[in-house]
Amino acid sequence: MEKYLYIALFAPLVSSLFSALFTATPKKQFVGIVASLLIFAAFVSSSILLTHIIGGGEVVHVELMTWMATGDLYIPFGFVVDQVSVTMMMVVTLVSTIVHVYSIGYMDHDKGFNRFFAWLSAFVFSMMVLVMSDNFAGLFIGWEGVGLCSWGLIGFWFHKEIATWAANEAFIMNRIADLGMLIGLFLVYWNTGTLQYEGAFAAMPSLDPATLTWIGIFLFIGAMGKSAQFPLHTWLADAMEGPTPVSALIHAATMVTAGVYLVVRSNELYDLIPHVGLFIASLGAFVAMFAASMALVNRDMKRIIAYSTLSQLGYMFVAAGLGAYWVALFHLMAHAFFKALLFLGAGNVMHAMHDELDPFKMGGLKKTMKWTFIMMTLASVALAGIYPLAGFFSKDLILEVAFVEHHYIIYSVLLITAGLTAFYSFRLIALIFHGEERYKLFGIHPHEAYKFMLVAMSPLLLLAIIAGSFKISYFEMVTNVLPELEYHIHHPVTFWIMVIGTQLFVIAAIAFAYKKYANSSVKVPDGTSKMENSIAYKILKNQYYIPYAYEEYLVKPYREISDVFWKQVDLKIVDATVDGIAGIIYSTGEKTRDMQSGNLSTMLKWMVAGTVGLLSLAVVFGLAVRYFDEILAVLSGLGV
Amino acid sequence: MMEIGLNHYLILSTILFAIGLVGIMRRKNLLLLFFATEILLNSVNIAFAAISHYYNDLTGQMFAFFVIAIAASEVAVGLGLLIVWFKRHGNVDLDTMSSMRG
Amino acid sequence: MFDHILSILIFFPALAGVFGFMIQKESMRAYGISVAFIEFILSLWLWFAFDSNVSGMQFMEQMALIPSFGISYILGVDGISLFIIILASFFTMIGIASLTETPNEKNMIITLLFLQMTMVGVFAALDAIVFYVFWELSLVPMLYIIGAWGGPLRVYASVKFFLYTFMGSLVMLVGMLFMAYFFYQATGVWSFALLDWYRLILPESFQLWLFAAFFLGFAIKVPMFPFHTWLPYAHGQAPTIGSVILAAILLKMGTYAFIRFSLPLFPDASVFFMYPIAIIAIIMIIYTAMVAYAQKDVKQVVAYSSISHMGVIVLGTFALNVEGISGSIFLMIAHGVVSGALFLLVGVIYDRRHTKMMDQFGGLAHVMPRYATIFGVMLMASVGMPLTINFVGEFLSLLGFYEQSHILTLLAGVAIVVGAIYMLAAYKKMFFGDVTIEENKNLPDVNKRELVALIPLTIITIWLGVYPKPVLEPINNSVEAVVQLMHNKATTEEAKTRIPDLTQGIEITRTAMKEAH
Amino acid sequence: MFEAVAFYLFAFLTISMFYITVTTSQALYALTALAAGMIFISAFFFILGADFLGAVQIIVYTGAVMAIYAFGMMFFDSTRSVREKQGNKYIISGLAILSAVLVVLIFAAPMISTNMTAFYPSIEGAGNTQEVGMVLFTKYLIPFEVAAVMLLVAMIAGIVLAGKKMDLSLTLMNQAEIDEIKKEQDKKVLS
Repeated sequence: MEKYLYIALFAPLVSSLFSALFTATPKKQFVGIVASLLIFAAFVSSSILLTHIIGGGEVVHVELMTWMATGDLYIPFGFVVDQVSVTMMMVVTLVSTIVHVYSIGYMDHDKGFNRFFAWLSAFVFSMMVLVMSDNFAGLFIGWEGVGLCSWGLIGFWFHKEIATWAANEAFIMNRIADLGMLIGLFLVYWNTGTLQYEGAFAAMPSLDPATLTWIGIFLFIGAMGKSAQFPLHTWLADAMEGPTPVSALIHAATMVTAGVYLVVRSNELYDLIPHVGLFIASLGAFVAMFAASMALVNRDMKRIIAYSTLSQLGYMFVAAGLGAYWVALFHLMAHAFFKALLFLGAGNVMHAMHDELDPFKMGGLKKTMKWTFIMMTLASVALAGIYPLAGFFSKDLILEVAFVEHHYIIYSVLLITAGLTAFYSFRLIALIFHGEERYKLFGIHPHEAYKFMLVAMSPLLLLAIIAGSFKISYFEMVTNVLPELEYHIHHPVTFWIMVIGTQLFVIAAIAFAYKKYANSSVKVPDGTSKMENSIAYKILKNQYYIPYAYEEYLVKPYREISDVFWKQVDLKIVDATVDGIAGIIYSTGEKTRDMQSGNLSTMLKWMVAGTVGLLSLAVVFGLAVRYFDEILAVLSGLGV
Repeated sequence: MMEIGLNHYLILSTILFAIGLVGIMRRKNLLLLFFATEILLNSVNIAFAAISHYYNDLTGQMFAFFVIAIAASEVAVGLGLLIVWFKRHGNVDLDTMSSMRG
Repeated sequence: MFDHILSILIFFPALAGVFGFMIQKESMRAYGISVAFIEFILSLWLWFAFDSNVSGMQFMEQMALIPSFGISYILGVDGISLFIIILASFFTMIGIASLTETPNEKNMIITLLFLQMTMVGVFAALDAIVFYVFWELSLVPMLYIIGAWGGPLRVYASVKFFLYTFMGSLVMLVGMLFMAYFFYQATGVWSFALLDWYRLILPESFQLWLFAAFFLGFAIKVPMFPFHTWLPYAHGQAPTIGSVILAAILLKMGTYAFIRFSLPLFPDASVFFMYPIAIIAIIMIIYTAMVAYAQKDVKQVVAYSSISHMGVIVLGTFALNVEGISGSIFLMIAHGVVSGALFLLVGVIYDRRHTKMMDQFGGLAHVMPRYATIFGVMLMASVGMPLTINFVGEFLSLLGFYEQSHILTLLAGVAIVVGAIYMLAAYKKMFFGDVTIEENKNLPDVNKRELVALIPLTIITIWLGVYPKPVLEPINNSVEAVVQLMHNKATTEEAKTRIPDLTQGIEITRTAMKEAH
Repeated sequence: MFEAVAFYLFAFLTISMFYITVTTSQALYALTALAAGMIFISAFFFILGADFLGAVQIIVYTGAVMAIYAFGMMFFDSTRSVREKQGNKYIISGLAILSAVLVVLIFAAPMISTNMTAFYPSIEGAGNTQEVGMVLFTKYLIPFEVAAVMLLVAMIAGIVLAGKKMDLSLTLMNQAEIDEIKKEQDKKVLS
């Protein structure tokens, strides 16, 4: 089994290095194919490992070599495949394989074709390290690695100012969170003496709750950055500047769920500190609604999907925070499938529309892009949580969890959000695929994507439909390592009322969206309509003015303070002090140079002055010596 | 007041020495500077002689004697140099002698 | 022959430098490269022959110079100094190999060889006076390099560099003399030998004063805030090779000396001054990182980033435990490699465009993809990306200091954020966007000579990031000895608890730490 | 009584003469005042019973030194008034007085406080000149001889120095000739 572990882990690395060899050369089709094949190999290995684990096999645990060892610190490159990590491996390798294949078509005309695959595979490798590591340090390697690849891929079109800006923003914001994570690691190390999951979690129950709380908080800060939770969420929407496959892979399916993975992985820790868990759940519920509200009015196709991702991450954190780790993981998996599908569909639309992102400028695309239309609609249905698609099983479960745990506020927030989700998802679908063909005004001739891209997407479609049926077997597998909590609403009537009520609510939201946006009267908004001028609309449109506030109250002051530090403090105070001291010495020399002017009479005068000085010294010393005892007596009298 | 003691002589010597120093410091003409040095030497001579007298010791007088000898040779050599300088530069102004500029 | 390997390592380049005067101008480069190469091979041999299980000094050499004052010529290396010596010979080699067309190339190479002698001498010396002599001598070649081959402000920069560091080291010399005097008073024998001094336990009040005297000399060299202002000028004016060696090796003298002198000689004072120094280090980290962000000259960005990283090194050193000190030594090497590489990279673009202003670039990734890639790797190493060399050092340093103070480490950890900010901003300005300036459109990518220098550095950056063990292990052994020595010598109660006792295992210190909270 | 009157009188005279010497702007006045001051100083020597020294003072100073000065001044344009230095008077006089006081203090203080015994006490019954002769030719014989040699050397030096190019007189030459000579000398100096 270890062989498959190594293949799963290193095939992406090989793929990345292979593609990197050709970065400086023009586009080569085989680079994409080889990369896809290698990632596929990783996928196959992961599947074998999955069957192994499902079959009740041993947890695969290898230690490759020592990484750092000094003092009492010992960090190996250790990898573990257990029920949790194998889930993630499956998600990661499956989605990446599909995205790799898809990208061969999507990046067809791009100059940086080879470079794209190098970065993409490197990302897969980092993600694999992240999920497979058996210790926090290895997790951190992957954590930073995906951050780096995310930077490289968001800023992939580096000639675009906005893309590079978004890349830097994502990287720096993640770094802020990583600092929290790092501190969390330090706390773990100094309190438990190890960074291995096994040892650390075993030692945790004996620690005092305050320390555990701090560990929990700092680790969660790390998770907040990667999973773009409030207030570190702004980078995710901006990250949509990257190529769409990247958005599908990194900013929907895998990297952003790393935070959830971390919380799930540390379930033993968070079980000990339920108050932190409650905080996580509350924040998750807040973000779910907060992000959904911003998605309502947005006019950028990819950003809408990004906000929906953010919202779904909120759901996952609710589940994880409330202790339903397996539910969180299950939703993570289901979400990865339908959200990646949604993004890839959006990529097809973008290609067809020549990178136009405003859904109001599209409309009626279902005729030309039939398959994309079907896929995106089904993905949206899954996202909305309609029976029997994947979203229903995972999302409904989270609602149940909140209900069963008696967190009714969280429950109602999530319920409303579910309605909002359905609304904005189908608003998007309606705007893109139904109604008038508004794109004709802009002279665009849409076309369906390559066949093989659609074929590549089909597994996702399948999974988005059927993933819910894995629920029972998945539960059995993953509860080997995660707390075994089944959530049942005891009264069957309550249960059915809830399920059916939710379904009806969601369907109503979909119907409303269709009614409003699928008719032929939808026009490209020109900023004059009443709704567009309402305050609520403006707030939502400007994302609650949070990016503006960050720019205005954090970035600008930082820039200005930096400038002040350099120009005022460093040059005018610190350096000027040094130069001032040097200047004093220099000018003293300059002034006293007169003594040496060669003018004899001046020199004579100085000679006399010097004689006077020396003579007075002689007198003073003579007196001091003579009256030494008296002086001593006086001084001691003064208390010296 | 009426009894003249060693202190009187020493005070006189001090005053003369001071006058000599003033001369040294304010004179620009090298010749007049030489005059001032003569005053210094003489003021010291007075002190020597007075101490010699009041302590009944001839050493002071001996020193004064040698001081005079040295003064004489100094004048001889100094004036010689002065004349050479004057021949070359046309003046004996101290300010023009700035070849020792540091 | 290899009984005197250290003497050979020190004096071979100098001797070769003297003979260099007789070499024809045209063949000077080949001569310089071969000398530096032999030196590098010798230093590698040193590593090969080094027994990493021994924590003490190896390859010791001893010869009395002035017996009446106990001044002897004593050399030796341990895990702490070994790698810096190798790094010094390595950088001299690739420095000469990648030397671009310079006027008076011959003199430059001879100067570099002399500089190498002083660098190796500093790190191998085990006698305070010999150490001091090499320490001061190292200023002279650097003064020449900046003053003779530097930019328009070179005289100001070189004089500032020289006087500033010289002043600090004079105070250090006074401290050394006092130390020897105390030794004489305690034992009745004069000795400047470091290993003798290690045995001396000073009362705390003496320690404080002596620590302060040594500190000034070292702090200016590091350079620690607020003594850092000579560095941007020196870097700004120095030619590429000067900056590379200055950043890679010369700055390390200060932090190395902290570990070699300050910690084992004055353990109580080290504990006493730990917080003030940590605060200075944090100011260095954050403040200089912000200043770096404000720079318009890419070389200044790298220069200020050096100061920022040196802050982490100082912090790790004053963690006073094995993790922190090992981390800081490793970070010295890491920072040497990375900042050296960054300065070389800046030199590459400077050779092509004769400007270092970032607004003159933009979009370079289009025209110089290989250059952008290598720069990117080094950039990521500089911001402490895991699996690069810097991360190991930074992680260990911060980890070590976390045991001493949580809040301060949190503040110091801001390094990884602010470091990313200025580096990414600089990278964006230089490489991203469209090529807007006409001269940049046809810039040649890195050539073979530059690759000779950059490729090995890139390999080291990643190799030691993935597998730091061969370097970390010898460091660890020697550091353990130093920490144990400090613990044994500590007289105050606080120092005894702050500095871990390795013979009793980690558990006891940990409980003691918990009680302290 | 007589001693006191004589002391104060000559003290006043000496001080005023020397004061004129250092303040006057006419070189001739200064020379004359200096010569007078020298003679008045010899009066102190007589009062103190150092007859020989007084005689030497008059002969050497007023006779020889002043004469040399007078001859020396012939070379210079002594009728011209001397330009004074523009210095701070208070600093100059303050410094002068201070240093004089200090010198005297340092040398006189031990003498006044401790009882000194004479190395060469005056010999009873012998006149001053004899006494001087006795000491000078016994204890101070070698210094005396050295002084003699020094005087000889100084004399020769004075002659050699002053005697160079005696055939030229700058006062009688016109400016062009002087410039010519200067140029030649500059050449020599430079080479």
